[in-house]
Amino acid sequence: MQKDTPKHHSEFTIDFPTSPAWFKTVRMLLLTSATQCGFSERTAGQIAMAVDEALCNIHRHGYKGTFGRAVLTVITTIDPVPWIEICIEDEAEQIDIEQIKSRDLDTIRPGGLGVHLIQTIMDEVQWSKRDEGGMRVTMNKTSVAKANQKIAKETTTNE
Amino acid sequence: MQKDTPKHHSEFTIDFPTSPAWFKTVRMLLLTSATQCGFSERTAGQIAMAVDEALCNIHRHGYKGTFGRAVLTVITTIDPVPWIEICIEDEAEQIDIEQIKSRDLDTIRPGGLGVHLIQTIMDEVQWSKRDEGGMRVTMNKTSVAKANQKIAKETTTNE
Amino acid sequence: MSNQTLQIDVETLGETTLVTPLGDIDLSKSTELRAFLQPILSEQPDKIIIDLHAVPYMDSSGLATLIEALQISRQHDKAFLLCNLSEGVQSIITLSRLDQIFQITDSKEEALAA
Amino acid sequence: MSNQTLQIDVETLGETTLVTPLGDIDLSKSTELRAFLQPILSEQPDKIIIDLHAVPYMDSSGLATLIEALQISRQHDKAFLLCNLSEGVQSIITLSRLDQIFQITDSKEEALAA
Ligand SMILES: Nc1ncnc2c1ncn2[C@@H]1O[C@H](COP(=O)(O)OP(=O)(O)O)[C@@H](O)[C@H]1O
Ligand SMILES: Nc1ncnc2c1ncn2[C@@H]1O[C@H](COP(=O)(O)OP(=O)(O)O)[C@@H](O)[C@H]1O
Repeated sequence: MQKDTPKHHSEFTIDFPTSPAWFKTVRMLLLTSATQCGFSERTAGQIAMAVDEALCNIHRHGYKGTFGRAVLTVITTIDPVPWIEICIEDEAEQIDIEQIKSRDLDTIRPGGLGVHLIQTIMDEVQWSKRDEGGMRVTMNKTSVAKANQKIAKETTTNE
Repeated sequence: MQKDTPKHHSEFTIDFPTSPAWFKTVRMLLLTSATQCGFSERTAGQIAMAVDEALCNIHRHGYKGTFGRAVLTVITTIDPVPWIEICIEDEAEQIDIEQIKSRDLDTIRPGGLGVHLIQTIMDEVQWSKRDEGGMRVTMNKTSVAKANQKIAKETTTNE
Repeated sequence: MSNQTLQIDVETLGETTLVTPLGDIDLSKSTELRAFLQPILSEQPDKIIIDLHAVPYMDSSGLATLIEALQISRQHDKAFLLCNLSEGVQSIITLSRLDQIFQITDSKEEALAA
Repeated sequence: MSNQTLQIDVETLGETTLVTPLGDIDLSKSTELRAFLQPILSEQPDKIIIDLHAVPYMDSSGLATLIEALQISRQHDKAFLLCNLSEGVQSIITLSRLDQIFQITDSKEEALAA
């Protein structure tokens, strides 16, 4: 642990090209900020994966594989528990939010897993059209929320 | 090489905590952008090292090891040759520019190598006080400038 | 670095082809893996084993490539196995509930014997 | 990851102590290396060898730690060698013109024989 960083609040923004050559670096950014605010390495790796999948989709579906940019903002806090909020804004073609959906996992076929992964990993995910043009996806996760919900459910079931 | 990224111009900005836990990630950012604009892996590694040394100094001397922030802006172009410009702005205590100098390398003692490394690696480096408070360091490098100067010198000497 | 090509080792052991990719398989690499697997799939060996110990990270485009290879192997009535999953790959396979679909073994030896 | 501690292997071969740090030695790790070397320097073995094959990156704070260890070894009239430099470490040592100051060998064997 670094004794020099107050853990209560941290924020960074990066404006970068949505090229696959950048995605590994962006995953490292997420790994660093998520572990710094107290998520386990395993969970931090999954948060990085969710952001990676969102960026892949912006690159492939939003910008159709051509050159584009994204602005990624990450806000973390540790009070009262590790919490991360991520926002990615692009200038890609706007699409209807209903079109962003994961496929039925029971059929074996390639593709259509990204949205499922993002939704499974994060506590909340929301896509929207930006007034200025382009799309925005915001997502957040705490280190306990889903676990608590699960425990709550199991407790209810067992009673 | 990624066929989706136009190589002529690229730019990114990141606002992040100047904590040593972040420096490896920042080195990866520099490695990615410098190799993307055509620098060799070796040179890109040295550019990342120069930025790392500048951040270490901001953390240790500027913010005296306490929590601080930096805004890093990196602009690259490949036209006519790979070129990178880096700017780091902080909100740390202002110091006189003459105090930022490398030590005499002939004495064997720890410390005082960072500024030497930055100046050796980059083509141009400049520290300044920001009007808004804090310091700014800008540095740039092309893939040929120093080599050309050297060749020019050698040619003159040999004639 | 991200603009290097994906290194892939391949070994033929009787009727089995063992494929060992080295490094992250993300959007910048999955098409390379796909192109690499295509001729192997065409040869129709009895068994294809993908050893994933040296793949720290895989994204859904990498998974898609593996699912496609599994489909083709099934069409040919041949075996397609994954072994030696790293923690990162285990994570994405569990999260996408593909652990029921792929035949997965802990070691290369188990995959060869399976 | 950056908030893990630096892993360092140490081996005693007669009067020689061989130290092998594993991973980047930057500002977040150099104080750990310093703390690790201190008791070894106090023991005053005839020779200390730092094997750097597993250190891809070192910054000037890492170099400062090595220079300090070299100074202490010299005060004790003991040998202090670096071997197996990775490309990244070779790069910073050349750029800071320390290749003339440190005794550097290509391999561990050469360092042991030196
Ligand atoms: N950023 C985006 N812009 C436009 N469409 C998107 C975006 N993200 C997701 N989608 C839509 O959602 C669908 C499901 O995405 P995903 O689950 O990642 O699978 P895949 O990308 O393999 O199709 C995509 O096929 C696409 O139609
Ligand atoms: N960002 C900075 N803010 C204040 N002082 C600085 C900064 N960067 C460098 N310096 C000054 O320049 C000197 C030389 O720096 P450097 O060569 O990196 O060696 P070291 O940091 O080991 O002293 C430092 O001791 C410090 O006084």
